[in-house]
Amino acid sequence: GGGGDTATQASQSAAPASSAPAAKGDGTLTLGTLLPQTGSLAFLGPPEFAGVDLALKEINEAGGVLGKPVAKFDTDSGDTTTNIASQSVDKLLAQKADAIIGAASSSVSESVIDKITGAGVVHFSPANTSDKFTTIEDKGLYFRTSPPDKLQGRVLGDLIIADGNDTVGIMAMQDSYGTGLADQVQKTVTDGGGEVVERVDYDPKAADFSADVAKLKAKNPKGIVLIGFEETAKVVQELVKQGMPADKHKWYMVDGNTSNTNYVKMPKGTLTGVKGTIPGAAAPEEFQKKLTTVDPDLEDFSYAPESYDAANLIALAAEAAKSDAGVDIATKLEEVSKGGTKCKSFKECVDLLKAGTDIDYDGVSGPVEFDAAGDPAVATIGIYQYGDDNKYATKALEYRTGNIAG
Amino acid sequence: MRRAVIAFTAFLGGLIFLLAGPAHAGPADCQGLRGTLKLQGQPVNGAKLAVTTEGGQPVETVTTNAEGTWDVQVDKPGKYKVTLDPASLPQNAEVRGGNNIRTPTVYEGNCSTVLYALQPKGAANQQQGGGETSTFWAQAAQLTFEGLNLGLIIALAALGLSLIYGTTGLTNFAHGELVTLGAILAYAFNIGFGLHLIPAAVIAVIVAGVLGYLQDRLFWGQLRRRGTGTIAMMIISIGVALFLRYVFLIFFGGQTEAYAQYTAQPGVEFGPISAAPKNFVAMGIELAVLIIVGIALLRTRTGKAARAVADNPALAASSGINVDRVIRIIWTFGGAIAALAGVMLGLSQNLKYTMGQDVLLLIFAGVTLGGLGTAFGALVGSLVVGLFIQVSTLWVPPELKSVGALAVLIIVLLVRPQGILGRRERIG
Amino acid sequence: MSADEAPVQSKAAVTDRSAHLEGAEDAVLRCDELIAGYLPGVNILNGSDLYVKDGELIGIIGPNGAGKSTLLKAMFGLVTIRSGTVVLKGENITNMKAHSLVARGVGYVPQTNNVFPSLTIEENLEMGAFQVPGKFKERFEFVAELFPALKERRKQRAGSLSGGERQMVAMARALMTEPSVLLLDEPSAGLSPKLQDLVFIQAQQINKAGVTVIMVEQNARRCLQICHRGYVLDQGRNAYTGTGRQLADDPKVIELYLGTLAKA
Amino acid sequence: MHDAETTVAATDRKAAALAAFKDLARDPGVPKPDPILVADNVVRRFGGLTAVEVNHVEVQRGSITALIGPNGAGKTTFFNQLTGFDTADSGTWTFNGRPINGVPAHKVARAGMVRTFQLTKALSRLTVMENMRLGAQQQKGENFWRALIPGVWRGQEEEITERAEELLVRFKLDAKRDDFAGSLSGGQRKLLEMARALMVRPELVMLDEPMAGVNPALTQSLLGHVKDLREQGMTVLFVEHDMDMVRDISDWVIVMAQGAVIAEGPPSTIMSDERVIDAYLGAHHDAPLSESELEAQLHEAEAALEAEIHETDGTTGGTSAPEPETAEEKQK
Amino acid sequence: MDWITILSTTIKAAVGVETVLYAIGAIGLNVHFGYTGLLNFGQAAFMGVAGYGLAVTVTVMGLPFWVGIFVGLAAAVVLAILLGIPTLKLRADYLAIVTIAAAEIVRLIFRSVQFKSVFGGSDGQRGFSDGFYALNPFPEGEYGFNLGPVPLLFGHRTMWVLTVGWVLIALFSFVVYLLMKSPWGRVLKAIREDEDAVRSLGKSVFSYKMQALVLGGVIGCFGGFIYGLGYASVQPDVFGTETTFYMYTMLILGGAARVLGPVLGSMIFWVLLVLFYNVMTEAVAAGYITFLDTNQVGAMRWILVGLGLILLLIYRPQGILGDKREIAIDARR
Ligand SMILES: Nc1ncnc2c1ncn2[C@@H]1O[C@H](COP(=O)(O)OP(=O)(O)OP(=O)(O)O)[C@@H](O)[C@H]1O
Ligand SMILES: Nc1ncnc2c1ncn2[C@@H]1O[C@H](COP(=O)(O)OP(=O)(O)OP(=O)(O)O)[C@@H](O)[C@H]1O
Ligand SMILES: CC(C)C[C@H](N)C(=O)O
Ligand SMILES: [Mg+2]
Ligand SMILES: [Mg+2]
Repeated sequence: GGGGDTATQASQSAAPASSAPAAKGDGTLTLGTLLPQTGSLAFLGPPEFAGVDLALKEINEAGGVLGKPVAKFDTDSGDTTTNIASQSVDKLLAQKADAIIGAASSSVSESVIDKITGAGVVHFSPANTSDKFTTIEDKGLYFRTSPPDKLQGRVLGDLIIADGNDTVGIMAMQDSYGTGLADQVQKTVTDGGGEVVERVDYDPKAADFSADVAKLKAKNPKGIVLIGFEETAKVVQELVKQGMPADKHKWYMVDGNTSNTNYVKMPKGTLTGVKGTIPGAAAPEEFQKKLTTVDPDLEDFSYAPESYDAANLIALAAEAAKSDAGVDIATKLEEVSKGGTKCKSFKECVDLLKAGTDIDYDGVSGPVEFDAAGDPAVATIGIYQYGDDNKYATKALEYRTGNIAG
Repeated sequence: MRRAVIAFTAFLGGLIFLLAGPAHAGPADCQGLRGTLKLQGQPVNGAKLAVTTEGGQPVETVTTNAEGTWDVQVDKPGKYKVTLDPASLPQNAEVRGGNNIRTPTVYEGNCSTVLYALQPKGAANQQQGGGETSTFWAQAAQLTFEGLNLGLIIALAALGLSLIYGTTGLTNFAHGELVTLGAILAYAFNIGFGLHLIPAAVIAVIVAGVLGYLQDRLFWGQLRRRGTGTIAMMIISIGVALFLRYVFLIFFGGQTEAYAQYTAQPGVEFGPISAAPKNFVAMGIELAVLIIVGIALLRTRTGKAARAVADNPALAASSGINVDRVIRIIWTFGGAIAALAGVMLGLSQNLKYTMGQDVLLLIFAGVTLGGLGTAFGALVGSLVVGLFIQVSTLWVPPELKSVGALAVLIIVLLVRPQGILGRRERIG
Repeated sequence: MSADEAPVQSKAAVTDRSAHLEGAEDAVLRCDELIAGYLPGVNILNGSDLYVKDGELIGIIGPNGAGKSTLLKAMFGLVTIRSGTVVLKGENITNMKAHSLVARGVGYVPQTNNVFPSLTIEENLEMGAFQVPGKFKERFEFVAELFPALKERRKQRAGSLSGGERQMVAMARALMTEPSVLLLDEPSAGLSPKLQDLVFIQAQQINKAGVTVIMVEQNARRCLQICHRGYVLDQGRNAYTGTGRQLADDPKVIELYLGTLAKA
Repeated sequence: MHDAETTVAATDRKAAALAAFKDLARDPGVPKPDPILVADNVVRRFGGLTAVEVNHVEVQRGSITALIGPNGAGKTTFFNQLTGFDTADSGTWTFNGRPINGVPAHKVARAGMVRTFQLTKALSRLTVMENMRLGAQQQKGENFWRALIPGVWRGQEEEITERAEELLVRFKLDAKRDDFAGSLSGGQRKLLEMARALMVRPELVMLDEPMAGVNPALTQSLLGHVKDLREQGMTVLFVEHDMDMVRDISDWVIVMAQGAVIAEGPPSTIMSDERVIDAYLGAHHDAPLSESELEAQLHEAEAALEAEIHETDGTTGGTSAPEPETAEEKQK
Repeated sequence: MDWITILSTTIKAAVGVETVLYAIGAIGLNVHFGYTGLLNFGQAAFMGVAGYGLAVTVTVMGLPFWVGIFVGLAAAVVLAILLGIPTLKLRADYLAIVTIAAAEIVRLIFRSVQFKSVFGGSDGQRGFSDGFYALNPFPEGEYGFNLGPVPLLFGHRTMWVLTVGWVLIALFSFVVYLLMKSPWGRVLKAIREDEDAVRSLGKSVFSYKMQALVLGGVIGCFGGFIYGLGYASVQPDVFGTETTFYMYTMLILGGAARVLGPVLGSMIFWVLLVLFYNVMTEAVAAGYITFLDTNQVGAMRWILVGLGLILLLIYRPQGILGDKREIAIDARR
C-alpha cells in the first residue's frame, strides 16, 4: 500500500503483501457494488443500487472522502446459477475497488467472500442475513448492516405466540435465508409453547406451490408463517384457492415478502390483518422520498437503508482511517459505528470527525453498532400490518429493538 | 365431520382476533416473561404460574389477573422455566396437549411471550385427531386435481413444442420463452391498455400467433433455407431463449406480477377439493384446445401434411405440399398455443420473466414421456408428469416433487424407450 | 478385369450439342448445360443436356454415382442448379420449388426415402393427391388394383413396410396425381420380378396415355427396351444418347454399362 | 471374359457345392449334408400379421444360397431374427452348431455371421475408408487402453487399410475413398454396405438385396467376386429379386412366401416351379421380354387404356395427349 | 471509459477459472456428444457429483483432500454407470431429456433440506480446499505481467488453480486427440452415425457408449473439482441445466468433434461475456448509452450473448474449427 498513513498500520494489515504498488491507498475511495441486476433477486436490485447512489450523492456533495469524490463501479451479482458474481468481483478488483457493497443473497456472498477478502478489500453486504457470516473466515473484512436472522426470527416467533397461535405452519423458501429464519421462528415458537405442526421448505423456482400448500392444509394450523421472496404472491394465491384465507388463519410475513407492490392486484381484503416483520427503525418515509429523487421508478424499498448506511459507513471509516485502503477501512468500521457522539448523516458525521470527535453513526436502518464479527450488534425490527388495500402502513404497529446476541 | 372442523376453525379465528389486540401493548423496555390465558375466548383469572431459572431456582410465582394476563420481570436474560399449575385452572379447562411446562428464553431488553392453549376438558385434540385417513384421501383428491390442473397447462405448452418439433425437427429450447411471451403479452394488454383479461388474452394469443408466423418467416425459415442442421438450430434456439428471456427482463422487470382480474380468486369447495372457479374454466379451455388440435392433426389435410413434412420435407415437396407454408401454419399455431399456455400459467400462478423457463423441463418431460412428435402423446405424457409431481408429495417432501416426476420419466422410458404413445422404428 | 478399371472416358460422347439443340426445340421439358452439386465447390452435374418431347418415354442409365438421381432432383428443384436452365413447356423452371412443379403437372418418385414412414399407407397416398384431394378416392381405387397388397394394409404405417412394399407405396403415390410429366428414379428396384414387370408395363401404359416419362433405371436392359430414347450418363455428362434399341445394342454401352448377364 | 482364371479356380468349389446339393430332395426344409446355419420354428408376429413362420431351414456350408420371395414375404424380417436385430416370438437357430437365438447382434456378427441392410446404413460422417476399416475384427486399437498407444495398433491398421483398399477397388469406390459416406449415391451405398461387411471376414455373409440399384456391368463383375468368396470358403446367403443374378451365381435357392419357406431347390428347377412362378416370378419369369411378348404386352395395355380413355375422356385436360398410334409408330 | 480495465479483465477472462472449468466440462461433453452422438444434457451433474464428492469427503467426513478427489472421481464413474444402464438404449433425443432429468434429480437432492447435514442445502459446502492450496508452489503475491499499461496479474491462489486447470486441459485434449484418431474413436464416431450398422459389424455398442459416457463424465468431473477449488465452495444451483447449456454453446461454438473446439469455444464465450458487460457498464456509466440504466446492463449482456450465439451459428454453423462438409451431410438420411 502506498502513502505514509498505511505504512503506520502495516503491522495489523491482514492483506497479502502486494507486489503491485498502486493497488492500495491511491487517495480515491473506490466503491464497487455487487448487487442483483439479474437472477432470482433482480427485483431487489433497484432499491439497493438507489441506496448506494443516494449515499454517494450526499457524500460527494459534502466534499467527498479524503478530499476527493468517491468513485463507484456497479456490477451485477446475478444469482447462484451463474458465475457472474465472480466475474464481477474480478472486474471490481481490477478497478481497484477498496470496498465492495454486496451481494444481496447470502449464497452469492459466500461464493465470493474469499476472493474479495483475499485481496484485502472490504466485503460489505447490506442484505445478507445468514448466520454463517458471523463466524466465517473473513480476515476481519466482512461487514453487514442487515441483522442476522436471529433477531427477526425471535421477534416474529414471539409475535406469533403473543397472538395466541398454538399451532403454526411454516412455509419457507429453501435457501439459507429462508431455512435460517424459519429455524429461528420455529425455535422461538416451540419454546414459547406453540407447536409447529407443519414446516414446508419449498423450492422458490418450483413451477407451482399447490402441493406445498396442500401439505399445510392437511394440518390446518392456526398461524401460517410465509418466509420467502416475491414468489410468496403465488403461495398466497394458492392459500386463498385452497381455502385458507387470511381471515380464517393468521398469516405472518417477513422482510423478503412484506411488500407494497406484490399483492396490490389481489381482491381487496385478501391480506387484511396480515402481519410482517422488516428489519429497520422507524420513519423511513422522508428517506424514501430522497431515494425516489435518485431512482423515480422505485416501488419497493427493502434494503435501501442498509445499502445507504453501508456506503456511509465505509466513507466515514475511510475518513477516520485517513486512508482509502480496504484493510484500513475495516479497522475503523467498528469504531465509527458506535461509542461516541451520535450523528445521523455523512455530512454531520464527517464534520465531527474532522473536528477530532469520536463518532457513532446511527443509520437509517437502525443504530448500526458493529460487534467484533462485523455484524450489527443491535437492530430494530418493525412489525407491520396489512390493511384492506393489501398494503401495509409505513408506520409499524411496533418496533422492537434488541441485541442480536444473547 | 367436515362441518365441525369448519366451525371450529371459525371459532379459532375469533379467538385469535380477541387475543391479538392487547397482547403486545407492553412497555418497550421490558425484560422478562408474560402471557395471556384464555379459554374459549374468555380470560382465565387466577391461574397460577411458577417461573424458575433453568437450574430450578425459583424466580417468582404469579397469578393471572382479570384480563387473563401475567407478567414476570427478570434481572438476567437467559433460559427460564414456566410451570402452570393445572389445579389452578377452572374446573372445565385443561392445557391442550397436556404439557404444562415451558422453557422460554429471555433476551436482554426484551420480553418473551409464553403461550398455554387451553381447551375444555375432554374436547380431545380436535386439531390433529380428525382421522388421518380421511385427511389423506382429501389431500390425495386435492393433489390429483392440482396434478390435472398443472398437467393440462404443461400439455398445452407441450403441444406447441411437439407441433414444431414434429414438423421441423427443431428441439426448441426457446419454447419456454414463447410461453412467457404469451403471458407477458396478455399482461401488456391487460394492465398496459386496461383491457379485461379475457379480451386481452384473446388478443395476446392472436398476436403471439402472428409473431410465431413472423418468427418462421424471418428467422427459422431463413435458416432452413440456408441448410442449417438440426443440432445447430437447437443451439441457436438456446441463443434465442437467452435473448428473449433477457429482453423480457428489460421490458417486464425481474419481479412477479399478476393479472388485474382473477388473481387470488377465493377457492370454492367441491367435496374434498378446494379450487378457484378460474381453474375449472381454464382446464376446460385447455382440454378443448388439446383435443381439437389433436384431432385436426390426425384428420385434416394440413394436419396430415404437417406430419408428412415432419417425416420427409423433400418428399412432401415432391408430393405438391408447400412445405414452407405448412411449417408457417404450424409455427403460427404453435406460437399461439404456447401463448395460451402462458396465459393459463399466468392465471393459475403468476407472471415472471422466467416462468416459461421454469416449466420447460416439465414440458420436455411431458413431450418425451408421451413419445416425441405425437400430439396425443404430449397430452398423455404431460398429464402423467403433472399428476406425478403433485401426487408424489403425499410421500416425498414438496421441494423434491419434481424428482418423482422425473424419476417416472426415466422408468417409463426404460420399459418403453419410444415413449408411451411412440412407435418403434423397424430395423433393416 | 478390365471393366472394373478406369471409368469411361467416352470418345463417342455427345460432343456436338447440335443434335440436342435440334431435338430440344419442341420439347416439353428440356435441360441445358446443367451444372449442379451438393457440396460447395463440387459439381456433380457437369453440363448435362436432356430433352423430352411430349409423350416420350426417356430412359437414363449409367454407372453408380454418375449423377442420374442428381439430374432428376435438379430438374425437380430439389438440388440447386448452379448454372444452366430447365424449361418446362416454354416456362423457365430453373430452381423452382418442387411443390409448384407439382402444380404444373410434374410428378416424381425419389430413389431413396420415398415414403413418409410415420404415415399410414393410405395417408401416404393421400399426400400424393395433396393438390387434388377430390380425386383421391378414384385414384386410390386405381392404385389399389395395381398393388392389391397396399389396399389390404391401408392402415399400416409405411415405416414398418418391407423394402419392396415401400417401393410400391412410392410408385403409387406418384400415380395419385395423374401428372403430365413423370420422373421415376429406379422405380423397379427392390421389387419382385412380377412387380418389376408391372412397373415397366405401367410406365408404358401411363406413357401411352400421354404422360411424358423420364425413367432412371439400373434394370437397364429392360428400361432401354421400352423407352423411346435413352441417355447414358457418366460423371455428370451425357456419354451416349440414342434410341433405346440403339443403345441396347451398342457394344460399348453393353460392355461398360449393361453387362452381359441379362442377355443370356 | 474378365474372370477367366477365377472361373477355372471356381470350378472345384462350385463343383463341390453342386455335388452336395445334387441328391437333395426339393422339399422345403430339406436337411443339408453340412449345414452352417439351421433354423427351427422361427416365428415373428406384428400385431395380427405373421411376418415370419419358418419351420425348418438349413444353409449349406460353402455354398451360395439365394433367398427369394415376393415383397413382404418376410425375408428381411427373417434376417433380422437370425442376426439378433429383432426378437423373435419363438424359435431356435444354430450357427456352426451353436445356438444363437437370443444372442445380441454384435455377438452374432463376431461369431462370424454378418449381414447387410436392405435400406443401407452408411456411416454418413465417416469417410468411405473409415467405414471400411470399421468392419475389421479384433482390432487392437479398439480397446480403450491400447488405443492410447498408437504404436500398438499402427501395424494392424495398415494391414486393414490395405485390405480395405483392395475391396474398394473391386467395388469401384476407390475414387470415393476419402469422401464422407453420406455423400454417396444410392447404388454406391449398396456397394459400400457389402464391401464393409466383407471386411469382417465372416464365415457366413447374409446380403439383403445387395445388387438392387447397382449398375448391371458392375453387378456382373461383383458376381465374380462373390464367387471368389465361395472359393475362400465363405458361405453366402443372399436375398435378391434380380433373377439373372440368382441364376448366375446361386447353388441353391430357398423360396419364402407369406413368412414360410414354400420351396427349395437348385436355381434351374426352382424357376420353373409352378408355385414360385405364381407367387413370385409372374408371367415373364425368365429372360427379358422377347419382341413378340413385348408386342403382346403393349396391345394388352393399349386395350386397357382405350377403355380407360373412353371412360375418363374429357377429364384429362391440359397436355394434348398424343395418339397412341403415334407412340407406337415411334417405337417401331 | 476505462479501457485498461476492460482490456485487462477481458484478456484475463480468456484464461480465467471459468474458462478453464467450462472448457474441461465441454471437453467431456465433446466425447459424449461430438464424437459419440450422446446428447447428454446432464454434464453439470458430473461436475456436481465430483465437486460434492470432494466437498463432503473433506468437510463432513474430515478425510484428506486426496481421498476427496478419489471419492469425486468414483462418484462420477458411478453416476455414469447408473445413468448409462437405463439410458444408453434410448434414441438420441430421448436420451437428452432423460439426462436432463437425471441431472435435475441430482441437483434437487443436493439442495434439499432433507440432506442439508450432508450437502449443505442450497448454500452448499465450503472449506475443503485447504489441502489443495497447501500444495501451492507459488508463494503469496501476484503473478503475470503488464501488457503495456494493461495489467494481467493473478493472485497466487488463482495462479495455482489456473496452472492445474490448464495442465488438465492440455492433458485431456491430448488424450482425446489420441483416442479419436484410434480405432476406438472410430467406433464411437460410427455409433454416432448409426448404431445398428456398428452392431452388425460385431462391436458392442452398449459397451462403447458406456466407455464414452464414463470417459466424458470423468473428464467433466474435473471441471467440478476446478469449480470447487477455484471458488473454495460448491453450490447446487451452479450445477443446473443452464451450465450444461452453456457448455453445449461453447462446444458448438468452437466446433463439435474437434479436439480443441471446446477449449476455444469456452474462451470465446467468456471473453465475449466479459467484454460486452464491461464495455456496456462503462458506456452507461460514462453516459454514452442512455437508453439503459445500470440495472439493465446485466440483462443486456445476456441479450448480446444470445444474439452473438445466433449470429455465429448462422454464419458458421460448423463452429470456429468445424468442418463445413460435415454439416452439409444431411443427418436425416
Ligand atoms: N415393425 C413392423 N411392424 C409391422 N409390420 C412389419 C414390421 N416389419 C415388417 N413388417 C411386415 O412384415 C412383412 C415382412 O416384411 P419383410 O421386410 O421381411 O419383407 P421382405 O421379404 O424383406 O420384402 P422385400 O422383398 O420387399 O424386402 C411385411 O409385410 C411388412 O409389412
Ligand atoms: N447429398 C449428397 N451430398 C453430397 N454428395 C452427394 C449427395 N448425393 C449424391 N452425392 C454425390 O453425387 C454423385 C452422384 O450421385 P447420384 O445420386 O446422382 O448418382 P446416381 O447416378 O443416381 O447413382 P445410383 O445409380 O447409384 O443411384 C455421387 O458421386 C455422390 O457421391
Ligand atoms: C435480499 C435479502 C432478502 C437476502 C437475504 N437476506 C439473504 O441473506 O439471502
Ligand atoms: Mg440414383
Ligand atoms: Mg426385404
